[in-house]
Amino acid sequence: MTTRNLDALFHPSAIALVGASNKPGSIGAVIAENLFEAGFPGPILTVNAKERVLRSSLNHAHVNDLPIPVDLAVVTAEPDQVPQIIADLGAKGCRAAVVTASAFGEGAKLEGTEVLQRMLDAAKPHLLRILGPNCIGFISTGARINASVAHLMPAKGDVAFVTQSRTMANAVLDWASARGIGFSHVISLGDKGDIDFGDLLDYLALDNTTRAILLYVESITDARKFMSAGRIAARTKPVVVIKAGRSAAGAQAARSHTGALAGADLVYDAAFRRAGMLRVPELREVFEAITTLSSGIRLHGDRLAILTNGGGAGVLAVDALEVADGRLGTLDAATLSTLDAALPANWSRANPVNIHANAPPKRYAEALKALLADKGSDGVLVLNCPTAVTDAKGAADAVLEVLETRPRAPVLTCWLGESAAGEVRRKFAARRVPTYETPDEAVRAFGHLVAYQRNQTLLMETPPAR
Amino acid sequence: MTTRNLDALFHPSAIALVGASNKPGSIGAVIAENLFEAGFPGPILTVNAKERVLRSSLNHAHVNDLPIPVDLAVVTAEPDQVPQIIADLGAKGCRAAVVTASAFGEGAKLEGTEVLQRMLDAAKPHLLRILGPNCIGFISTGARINASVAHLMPAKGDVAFVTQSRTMANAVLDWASARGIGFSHVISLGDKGDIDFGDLLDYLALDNTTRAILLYVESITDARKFMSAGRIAARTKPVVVIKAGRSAAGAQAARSHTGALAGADLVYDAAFRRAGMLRVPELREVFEAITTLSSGIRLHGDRLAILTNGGGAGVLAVDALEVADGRLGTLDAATLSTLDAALPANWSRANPVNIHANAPPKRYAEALKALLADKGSDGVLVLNCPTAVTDAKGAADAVLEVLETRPRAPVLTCWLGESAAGEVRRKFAARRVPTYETPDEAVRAFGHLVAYQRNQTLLMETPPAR
Amino acid sequence: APAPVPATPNTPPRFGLLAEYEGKAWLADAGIPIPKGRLARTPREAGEIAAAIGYPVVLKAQAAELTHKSDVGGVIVDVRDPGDLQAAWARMTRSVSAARPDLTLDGILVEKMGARGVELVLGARRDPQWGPLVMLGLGGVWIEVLKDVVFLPALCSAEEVRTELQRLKGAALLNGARGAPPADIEAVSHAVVRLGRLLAETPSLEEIDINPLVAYPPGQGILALDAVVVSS
Amino acid sequence: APAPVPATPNTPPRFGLLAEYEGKAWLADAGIPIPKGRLARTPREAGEIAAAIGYPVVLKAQAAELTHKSDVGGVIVDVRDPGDLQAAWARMTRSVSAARPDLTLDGILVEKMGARGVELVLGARRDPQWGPLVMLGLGGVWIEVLKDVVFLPALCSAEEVRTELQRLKGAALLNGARGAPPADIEAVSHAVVRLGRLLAETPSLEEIDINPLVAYPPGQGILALDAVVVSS
Ligand SMILES: CC(C)(COP(=O)(O)OP(=O)(O)OC[C@H]1O[C@@H](n2cnc3c(N)ncnc32)[C@H](O)[C@@H]1OP(=O)(O)O)[C@@H](O)C(=O)NCCC(=O)NCCS
Ligand SMILES: CC(C)(COP(=O)(O)OP(=O)(O)OC[C@H]1O[C@@H](n2cnc3c(N)ncnc32)[C@H](O)[C@@H]1OP(=O)(O)O)[C@@H](O)C(=O)NCCC(=O)NCCS
Ligand SMILES: [Ca+2]
Ligand SMILES: [Ca+2]
Repeated sequence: MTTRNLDALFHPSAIALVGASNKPGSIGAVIAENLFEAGFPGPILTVNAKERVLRSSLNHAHVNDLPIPVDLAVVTAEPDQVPQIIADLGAKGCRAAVVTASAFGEGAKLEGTEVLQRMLDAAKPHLLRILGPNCIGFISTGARINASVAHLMPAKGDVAFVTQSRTMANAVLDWASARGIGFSHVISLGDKGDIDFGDLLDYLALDNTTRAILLYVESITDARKFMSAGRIAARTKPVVVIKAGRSAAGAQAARSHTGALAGADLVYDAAFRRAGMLRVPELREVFEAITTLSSGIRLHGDRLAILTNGGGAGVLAVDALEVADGRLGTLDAATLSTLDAALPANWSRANPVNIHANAPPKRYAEALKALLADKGSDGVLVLNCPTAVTDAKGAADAVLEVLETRPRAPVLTCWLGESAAGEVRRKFAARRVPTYETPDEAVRAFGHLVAYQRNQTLLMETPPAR
Repeated sequence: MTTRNLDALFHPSAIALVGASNKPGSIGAVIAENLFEAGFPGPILTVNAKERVLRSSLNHAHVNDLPIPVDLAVVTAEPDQVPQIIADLGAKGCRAAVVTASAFGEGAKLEGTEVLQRMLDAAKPHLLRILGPNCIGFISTGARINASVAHLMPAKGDVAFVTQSRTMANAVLDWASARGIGFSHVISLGDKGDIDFGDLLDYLALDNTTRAILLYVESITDARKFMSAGRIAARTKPVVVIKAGRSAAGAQAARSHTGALAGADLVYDAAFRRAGMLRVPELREVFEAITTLSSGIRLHGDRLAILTNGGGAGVLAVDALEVADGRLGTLDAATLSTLDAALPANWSRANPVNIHANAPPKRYAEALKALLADKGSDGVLVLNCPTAVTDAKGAADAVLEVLETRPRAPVLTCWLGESAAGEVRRKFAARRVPTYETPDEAVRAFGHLVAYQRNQTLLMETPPAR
Repeated sequence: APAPVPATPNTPPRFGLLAEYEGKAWLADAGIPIPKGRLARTPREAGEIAAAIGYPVVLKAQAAELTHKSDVGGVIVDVRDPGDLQAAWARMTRSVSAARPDLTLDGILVEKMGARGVELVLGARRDPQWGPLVMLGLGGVWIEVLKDVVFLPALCSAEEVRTELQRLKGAALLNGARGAPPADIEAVSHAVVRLGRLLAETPSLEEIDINPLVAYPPGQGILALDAVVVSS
Repeated sequence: APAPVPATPNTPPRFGLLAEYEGKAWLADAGIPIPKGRLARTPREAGEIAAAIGYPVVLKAQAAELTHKSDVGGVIVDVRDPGDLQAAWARMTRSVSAARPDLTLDGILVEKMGARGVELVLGARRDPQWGPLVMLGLGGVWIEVLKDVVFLPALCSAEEVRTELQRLKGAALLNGARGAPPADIEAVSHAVVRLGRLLAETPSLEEIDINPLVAYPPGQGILALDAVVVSS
């Protein structure tokens, strides 16, 4: 059914919470709080047979009692009650429902069960779309919707995060929140009974509040739809995917190599690549990818200039570049003479550009400007090591000032350490300047940007594959 | 000269700072502050021709004026003045000198220079050992010595960190400090004119305040000494090494494959491995290694039990275990029945053990105790994902309570997220419980412990190699 | 450009696992080159077949249940003349019946011995998630130890195959390394396309595994030296 | 246990780069097996040598400055009889002088053609940091594309070599993969030990590169098919 009625999910006019509760710590209470606190501008109606008042609003005993049409519902109820609720909601004009687990703790998966089929059957006549069941909810920051049991409301951003794992959803939100990184939407698929990766890729490809998509995948059910939607999405914006459960294929007795290997991770690998997605192998790189994607940077080449206040960090970055996509840029004559004027006589006169530990903030600014103008490079990595005489915050402010007038300039940053660096990272994140904790991670991010740009160029040149 | 007179560095009775200064921001002032603030119980005498009083102590104009024998000196002066200072110090009974750079910013390397040779010549008749020149100093937490320009004094710990990179020294200290991880010694080699990796490995192998050694290497000068000392050290305690400058070998025109490849990183790889050291490829893993090494855990096998409150994190850990040293343990009958009693009916009944998002702290404790007693595993990884109903701190406290009576139990932890998890990590670090930010990193650490134990077993069985 | 793909042959001769000679014949109909050869049921037939196709030949024991012929002495290569052939036949029948007394052979496949070339593995199967796929890799230790393979959807184009196979770690072997000539990548790519199409268009076909597929220098094509074909 | 290591031979015959036949002779003295062969300065000499060692033979152009013989037509394998030999000689001299008019050959090495085996690369050199080292790897694409090599100190033991070579990505080729026999790992290990000792004990020796070193099945030893020896 792809994107049919998904607008009811992303742009509802009113929301109903079925199974709202006053009981502290219950799912119904957590979702109620999230919904109301997020600031949704339309009416939020609560339904619960046992309550009269919920959060100072008049509660309704039954879906049938809802006084106005409600296009989006959040349902938290025992699985076997959900089909009827869906039917009642459909009759009330509801076109999308987020079906969460009924209680915390991991209930049995509903994939392939009879009760799930009944939910879908109840929804079908109304073309009602179901997100879940067993999901942790749906968050859309622009629309101010937090229909979830997440423990945090993310900041507004332009990365969409679609996840098949509930627990990892929380971990990612938590991490991003601490760094001030936001999302456009956070969508938990749960057991993927109806809305799946393919549907959302279709929708998000055209969603102009989303500039990049991150997928957390455990399984793909409708591979054809996934590939088709994924390919289209990946042509318009970066799609990054982490696939969990490499080993889940299991020890399958096979008559041949093809049998043994085909169920394996390599096939997912090939599929993601064909779709033009970037696959990352571990959670750390998910964090890096979110950082990179939030910046909206697009490169036009693969040459990196490195600016550092310490030789050691520069060496690590050059090492990392050897194995990443991308290469070291060469400084052109104009840059060399500008830097000769701006830096003390003993500077490296080569890339990496070492401005030394005691460089005042101004020197960062001058060097960065020169490197951004240099025709021998397509991007700049700025490294900062903490020392007794380094003004880490001042240096960061100088960099930010240069970038003030250069939105989305191809600059990545890595402020090593934690004491001053922690605050600096938050500042960079708030201004959408990509920042990383180690030189390797920053260089890897540069490599991802290079690969993305290369891939996009290829896609433009070749006719669409099947 | 190996360990001759190194006791003057690690256990001096008095320290002289030559080139001390009142000028704020100068190296002489920073070192003076560090020395005095660290709490060294013996006398600290300052030498500076231009000052009368330094930090409320009577200053001396010249080394020759020092009223008592001083076995350790810290020297910060222009390179061409250092040889004479060394000679004067030697005449005064000094047996070790830490020779820092004379100013911040990176002065020229002194390796192979004439002035360096003069320093060594001045030192030789007195068998005076030189750390540096151009180093950032020497820190020994047990002896309360901070003879460095580091911007932080690390906590007391039992990992010794020997570094050839000055800027990375600061980055590591900063990172460790934020996590409450300490060191026994932090030793900056600078240009390695005298004291080198081999000498320190010799010394640290027998230093009972050091339980693990971390090396940050850019080059090895005396390979034979390094291998010989390294091999001995690695037999007594874990030695982890990061080698920067993989690409520094350069494009060497070679007549044959042997020529082209032998200068390369692979040879370092082979050497480190022969010496029984663990080589890590990037800074992130240096951080992981410090964490792991600080715990003092030793394994007796390679089977891992995973305890998690969320399925997704468990899957990531199992994926990571596929490519790490080590394998998944199987739960024995006793454990299964203990967990059947302690956990809700729908638990996984297999490894990973999923106790679900809403598990109260008590359940962590019971499950952890059961897994520690399980004969089918040699170590336990405890994962925690943040959710609206997870008491992350309570769970951590429960784990710590179990470990209270089990010092150095083979338990690794990974609390995902940042909001509560940040504080939890600091708590774990303070209690020497190894803790990591992602499941992959925790599993990789387990793999390192497995590899170390395996290597030690092999070393015990085979006669010493050359 | 290679000859057009032959019209899809009939569904495979029978259900289950086909014996090598059956599977090969069927693949040959589908446009996958195989060595000249025929099933011999008696030593004399074997001699006649060998005389017709030319020595040296290879003998291979044939039975659907016999998937690992080499392990039971069921493969003898480089049979050079009629006397050798009779001796080899006797050796093989004795060896196979000693190792597998339960087994009745359909016969012994007498096949022209192929020259050496680059050994590949080519397979096709239906993945429950991804649908019909083809798999291509370098043979021997490359696939067995290094797992050096690439996957494509069964309905891929020759161009896509050519691009993807360059991603093999051992791609240098296909491109001609160190004086050795390159392999006939054109022919390999078309074989991949044909096999994929065959799987996609034959619903009763479950899985095909060609190991080894030998590739010769450009213009000299490829040969499927073995085939495992599974129908449901 | 193999024969004891011969006493260290004299220092290499001369400084600089040795021609292949000189380097090989010297290595043979040091206990590294080489194919039977001798330098021929005339076509007639070549015929005599070939008759003595037995066909088929391999011809290889010899000059210290000629490091890439194959690139100039300076290697002709599988020379089967005297007529073939004369024709091959003529071809080679023409080809080499066309490609390298500057060069005067010492002669042409006439060598017994070795059987196929597992191709390795064995080298020894002095690393400025690590001192004398030996390097061992699988030949061809393994070393060239995958950089699949291991390093050991020149004064290593056969046991250490055996352990270390199992770390090669392509170790399966040495252990016998898929019906192929294993390689004579004993002989390989002892060759590594000998080469390392040779480098360590000959201060004027700078570098040795044996590519390929062919290993045969257990008990059948190894052969150094080429050698580059550099002295200072
Ligand atoms: C070695 C093994 C693959 C042989 O397979 P098989 O199906 O019994 O025999 P094949 O038909 O493939 O042929 C055996 C040999 O004869 C060769 N051969 C077959 N027909 C030939 C012909 N017409 N001309 C020349 N050579 C021919 C094959 O190339 C193969 O040679 P190789 O072993 O050097 O590669 C099998 O015994 C085995 O599987 N061994 C263990 C390795 C393993 O587990 N592999 C995983 C398989 S899923
Ligand atoms: C291909 C190349 C290595 C040939 O080297 P060479 O020194 O000229 O020639 P060799 O003495 O090694 O012998 C050439 C061939 O004859 C074979 N040969 C030599 N003596 C033999 C003998 N007695 N019996 C059987 N075969 C023999 C070798 O095995 C080799 O065969 P191969 O190419 O199939 O492996 C060389 O031309 C080259 O370097 N090409 C580019 C590849 C490259 O750059 N490699 C890096 C080198 S540092
Ligand atoms: Ca086969
Ligand atoms: Ca050669």
